[in-house]
Amino acid sequence: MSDKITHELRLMSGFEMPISTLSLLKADGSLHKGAKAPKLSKETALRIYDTMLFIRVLDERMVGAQRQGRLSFYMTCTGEEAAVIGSAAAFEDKDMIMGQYREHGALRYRGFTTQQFMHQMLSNSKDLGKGRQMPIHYGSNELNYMTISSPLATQIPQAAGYAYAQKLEGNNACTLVYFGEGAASEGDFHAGMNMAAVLKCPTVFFCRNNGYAISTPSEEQYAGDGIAARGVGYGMKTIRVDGNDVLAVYAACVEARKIAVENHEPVLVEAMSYRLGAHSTSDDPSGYRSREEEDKWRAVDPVLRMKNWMIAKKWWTEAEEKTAMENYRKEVLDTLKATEKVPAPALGELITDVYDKPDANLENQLASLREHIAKYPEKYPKTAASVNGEEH
Amino acid sequence: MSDKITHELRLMSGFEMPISTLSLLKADGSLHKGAKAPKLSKETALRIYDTMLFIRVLDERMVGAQRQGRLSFYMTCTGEEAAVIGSAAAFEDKDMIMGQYREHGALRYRGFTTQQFMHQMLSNSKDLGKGRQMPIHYGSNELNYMTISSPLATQIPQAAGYAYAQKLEGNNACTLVYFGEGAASEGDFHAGMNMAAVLKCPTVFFCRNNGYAISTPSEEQYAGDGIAARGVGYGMKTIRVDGNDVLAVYAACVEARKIAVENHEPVLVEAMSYRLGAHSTSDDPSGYRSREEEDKWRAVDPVLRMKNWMIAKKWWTEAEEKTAMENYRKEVLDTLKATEKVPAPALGELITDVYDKPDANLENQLASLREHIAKYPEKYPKTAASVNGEEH
Amino acid sequence: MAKMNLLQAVNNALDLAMANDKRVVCFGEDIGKFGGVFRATSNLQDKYGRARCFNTPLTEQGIAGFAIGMAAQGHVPVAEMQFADYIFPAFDQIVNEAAKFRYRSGNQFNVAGLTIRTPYGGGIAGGLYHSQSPEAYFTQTPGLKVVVPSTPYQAKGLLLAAIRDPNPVIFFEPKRLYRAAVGEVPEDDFELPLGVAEVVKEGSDITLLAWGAQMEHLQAAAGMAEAEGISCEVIDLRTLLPWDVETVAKSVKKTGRLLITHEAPITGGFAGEIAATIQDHCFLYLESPIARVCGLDTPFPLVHEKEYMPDQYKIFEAIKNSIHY
Amino acid sequence: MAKMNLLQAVNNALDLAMANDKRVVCFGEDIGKFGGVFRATSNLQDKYGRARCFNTPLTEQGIAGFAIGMAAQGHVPVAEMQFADYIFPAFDQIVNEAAKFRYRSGNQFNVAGLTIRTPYGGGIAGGLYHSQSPEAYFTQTPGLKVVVPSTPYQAKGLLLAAIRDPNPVIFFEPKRLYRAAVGEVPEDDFELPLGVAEVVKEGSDITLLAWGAQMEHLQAAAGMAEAEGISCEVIDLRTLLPWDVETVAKSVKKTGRLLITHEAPITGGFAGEIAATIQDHCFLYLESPIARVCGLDTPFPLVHEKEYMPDQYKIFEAIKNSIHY
Ligand SMILES: Cc1ncc(C[n+]2csc(CCOP(=O)(O)OP(=O)(O)O)c2C)c(N)n1
Ligand SMILES: Cc1ncc(C[n+]2csc(CCOP(=O)(O)OP(=O)(O)O)c2C)c(N)n1
Ligand SMILES: [Mg+2]
Ligand SMILES: [Mg+2]
Repeated sequence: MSDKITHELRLMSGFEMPISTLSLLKADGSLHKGAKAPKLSKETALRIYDTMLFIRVLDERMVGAQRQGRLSFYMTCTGEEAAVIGSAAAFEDKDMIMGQYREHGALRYRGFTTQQFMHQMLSNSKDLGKGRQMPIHYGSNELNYMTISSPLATQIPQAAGYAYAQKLEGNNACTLVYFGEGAASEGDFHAGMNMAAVLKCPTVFFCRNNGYAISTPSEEQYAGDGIAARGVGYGMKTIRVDGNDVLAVYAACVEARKIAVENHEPVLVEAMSYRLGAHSTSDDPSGYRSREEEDKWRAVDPVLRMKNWMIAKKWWTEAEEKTAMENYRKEVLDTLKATEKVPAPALGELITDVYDKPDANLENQLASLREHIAKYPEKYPKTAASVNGEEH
Repeated sequence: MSDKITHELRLMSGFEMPISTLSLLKADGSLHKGAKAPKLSKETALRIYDTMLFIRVLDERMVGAQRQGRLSFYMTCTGEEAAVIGSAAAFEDKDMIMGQYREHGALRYRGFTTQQFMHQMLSNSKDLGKGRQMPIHYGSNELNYMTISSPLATQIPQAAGYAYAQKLEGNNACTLVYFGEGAASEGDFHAGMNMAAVLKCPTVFFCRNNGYAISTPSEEQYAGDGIAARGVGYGMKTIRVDGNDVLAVYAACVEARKIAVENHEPVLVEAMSYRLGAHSTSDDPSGYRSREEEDKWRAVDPVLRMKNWMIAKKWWTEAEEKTAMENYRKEVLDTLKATEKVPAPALGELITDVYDKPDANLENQLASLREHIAKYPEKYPKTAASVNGEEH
Repeated sequence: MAKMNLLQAVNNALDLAMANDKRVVCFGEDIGKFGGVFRATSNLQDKYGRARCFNTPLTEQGIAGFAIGMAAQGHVPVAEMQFADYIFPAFDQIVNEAAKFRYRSGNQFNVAGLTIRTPYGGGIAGGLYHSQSPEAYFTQTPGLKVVVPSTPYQAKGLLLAAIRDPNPVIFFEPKRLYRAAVGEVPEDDFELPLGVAEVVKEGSDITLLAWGAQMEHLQAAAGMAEAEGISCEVIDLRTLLPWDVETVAKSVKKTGRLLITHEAPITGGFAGEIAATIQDHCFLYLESPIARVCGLDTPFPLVHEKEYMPDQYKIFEAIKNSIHY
Repeated sequence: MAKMNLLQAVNNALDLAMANDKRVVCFGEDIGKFGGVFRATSNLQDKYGRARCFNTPLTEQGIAGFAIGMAAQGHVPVAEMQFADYIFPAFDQIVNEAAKFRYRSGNQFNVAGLTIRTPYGGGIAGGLYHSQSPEAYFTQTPGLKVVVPSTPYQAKGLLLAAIRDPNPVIFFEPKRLYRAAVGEVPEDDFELPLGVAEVVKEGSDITLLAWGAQMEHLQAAAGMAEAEGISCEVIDLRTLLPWDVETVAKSVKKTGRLLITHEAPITGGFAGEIAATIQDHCFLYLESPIARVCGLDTPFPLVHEKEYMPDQYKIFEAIKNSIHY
């Protein structure tokens, strides 16, 4: 608390100065006057942009596959690629990433293969998650990318704890945690932010403010100056960035990571963007927002903006773009097709990983189930074969 | 969100200007230079001050009674009387009050009798709460004072909902909800504040920031600029006051109530004060804070400060003070003594109010219990008599 | 009478409740303009205005707390939890606050008007977090009522009763049946009593008991058993708390056998409570152990959903085991 | 061996765990400098520093989430919930997150190191919110282990085992016994196995089963029964999830009778699960219905605490009823 005393009764009704938004890149790919581009090597820029293109293609093709019934569910990152990939690029591999669900761009940036994506989405025996969760709930221990969990905001206090443990470990790593402006209404958000601030956890909280939580617009989500205003309230260093401006996102995150790791304290980054697609393949946004609004945001497409910058820098050409897109389209579709043939996880996986080892109760339940399936093999086509001898 | 754009990377690390604290009254009872006293009638001032004295006496005597084993538990308001009573006085009887537990001053201000306090604390058959909760968990439908519930912060979103319903009812009433700076770390705080701001609930959120949550000092509770900074983050009109300054508290709350009722929107008031006593009779603060710190705050005692002001205004005299204290001491002790003879609630009350009416299952459980007690009357001295015929 | 699916029956009940009592207010995540992710609240905002049907911020603990506050004031909130899997952040508000509100205050205050609706259950390829059946987490809580309809008819009659019941009610809607279950439902206002089980079919060899979506599997299994000459008495529990011990005990005294099925994991599920109570009430009548056909003791697995579910074949086998014990 | 009360045994276990493994970290409300409201963490901050033993802000959901994150990283958090009555805000983090962490990730990640300690139970004039026994809310949750010690010896041995068990454990401490229970405890490091019940006393007429603070009432009742010539086999369950079906079933097959007691309300309590399982395993051996002597189906009432509690007299009466069935 400050020692500032007043004798005049006045209620505060907002910030003395509203929180400003960092913006470096114009829509045409040139820098704003006075803006300073962050240090970003050609190699990193290409890797970011390449990831953007891959994610665009993946999203487009998977939505199609879902419509064809080849996939039960999908969620796109469309419109938020700069926020997600630009941020991930500012971190080191040893840093843990905890996502909400719309951040597969960060996972790709770290090296998750097209094949790995497909295994997860098709819930097969090669899915690292053993087919237990819905499509898009990726996770990879090797890549320090925590498995996605559907309950919203639970990862936020977890990220504080994870980072605190990293600090104890003393290996100069931090945790990057993503969440939406909707999830930021959950009690877990408050708990996690406040604990991180008080306990000085090297966590970078990255809010993707994309204007909607399913059908709920941000005006029905909060009444204050976005999520950034809360960071300030927690006594946390905070910055708001144009989420469609990859340079602004990257620059802010480089700085945020530095503060987190060097000062052992959390930082909040709020990236202002827009969810260009539906919430998920189960959703139809025409029921709650206008085409015009969408078009307004389509005009400030983050991928296009980066492309313009890359072309201006002569790091990229239209021809390269065309080839890349074609290759990715083919790769995604070929991989999908091939992966459809991979069998489901064995029945035994139903009871593993509940505990470190199945206890007697679970073993008994599995044994009864095997017997039952052997009696009704046609009713359990996914596992009947494995019960009938192919598996021990 | 603002449209303010910047091209220069800068993290916010606190408010551009820290939140100031409203202070009107000096320790000697005179006004600060430039301070404007609120309109406060002699009658109201006397009622506030009288309530303060009663609460001082009640707290002192009940702590004593607890030490003598006449009471199982107690919590004092000592040091926070101006915050609690000064705020309650700014509201109307039709406004709902939802307390945390340390606000019996507000209940007294509304007219809860000494006898009613005793019935509750002795868990007897005349306790409005039927003896079910620990001492100090008061509640009165008649006085629009919601029964206290031990789980912290649960009342905060409830207060948002209660006030929303008042708004729908259209009767120009609002809800005043109290909580500590510790409770403000709970997820329910975040949920309630944000919902009230978005849904425009006429709720006045009153934070008693008394420096401690049991043994935890506020530096280990939050890292930001207190609780007020959060209100601003929720887009809520917010004011911080010197909680030991009854005029500042009263003035801020008059204004807060006006805004809540007229604009249908929530207001946050943060009152900076200090818990002069132990957390409760189960606590011993010497294990976690210094005598010097306590003394520093004892020097700015809110009751004394109001007394000085009252005497300066010629609304009060030392002689009146002496009589009032003596009367209250006698009243409290006499009432305690007399109330110790009131019997416990009848056994049947064990199963009422679980539902609107006991169901068959509960009736059966009670019947078995009666039979059992009749077999072992000496083991259940509180209820054996009522089972043996005195009750149906 | 009109043909409705279960979702329409819910929507119709909400519509009638709001029309007949202006204190009834609906809210939850996405339930306003959009009408909810399942569309249970379609058109209600248009009809009754934003003040009485609105989106909330995304916070289940807030929604529950807010609803409790409204109910304490005398309004009749019908709050939606988008999925039963997401009811847990509201757990404290529900079990520590709503359930104990009347008791702790000595009836000075109550949350009579409170109803929390939430879609539950598996069979929709939802995996761990869009499939749970958490009813047993609530049946340990005196002060709550827990209701689960199994048909559109029940959905309407029980939901109207729940909204008007002077106690807090958790109303679990079987989402697998939202569109799949279609049936005749009276167009007028009507209520089905809470706390009363329904004997769906009389029989003499074994009593079969379930609730909600599981009734479908149970009835299919009963059909298989009847084809083999086993006479099944089928009971739909409808209300889990407080539950209708009398109807179940009476049936078991007649048939001498009981099978209970639910989707939730067997250990700690509500079938345990029923079995414990019935073995006590009907000890001398039981001819075989009370059978429980339930989910496995694992989280709900996406890919092995079929294997996990207590389906008609598992129930049928358990019926035969019980008969031939 | 040393004489310790239950609180000292807990403190001693934490001390040893922290001394032997620097990844062990203790935190919770008021547990730092102050050593916790019951003083279970006394001196640990002095000994191991603020980084490894610290106060948290007042948020149970945050504490649980933070602990899960630390455990996911490979640390060994031992988080305290100040009272079991206040564990509910953490319910989502515990049942949706901790319990499912390993499963949902296909064992990519786990929270092996996680332990949550919390004092539970009545008998201390705590009323509704300082008396609850919420163990059954957790026993419906595959992935968790639930442990309840009844003596200082068990408290130390089981807590050390819980901290080191590679699964998340909820450790309920019987607060009524914190100072009241005193016994001999080895000073060295030792563990008691999780998942294994303890046959405290052999007998032939009836099996009596409980856990935690309720063991005291149970043993007193057994004493009363023995005095009337009833031979009691007394079992302390110790771990509720996963529980030791084999030991209990074996005993019931021998005695033909079972009585279970817990403080929590009877409906939905864990005795129901045990009764349901045992009537299945021991159907042909049972000579009377499995008896449950439990709390009433009400919130925990302050003034009628004595009447509410399943005490030795109620248990003794139920033993006689079972024997003379
Ligand atoms: C605890 C919880 N409540 C509700 C849901 C259902 N749900 C899934 S996504 C979503 C909206 C999230 O919005 P936001 O956080 O803004 O992320 P975005 O989808 O915009 O990326 C909701 C309500 C959930 N998954 N978890
Ligand atoms: C949910 C919950 N967690 C923990 C507690 C135990 N507890 C009771 S009072 C208290 C401290 C509250 O501090 P604060 O909110 O600052 O209020 P103060 O006592 O200072 O008035 C704690 C931790 C509780 N009652 N409820
Ligand atoms: Mg969003
Ligand atoms: Mg405080």
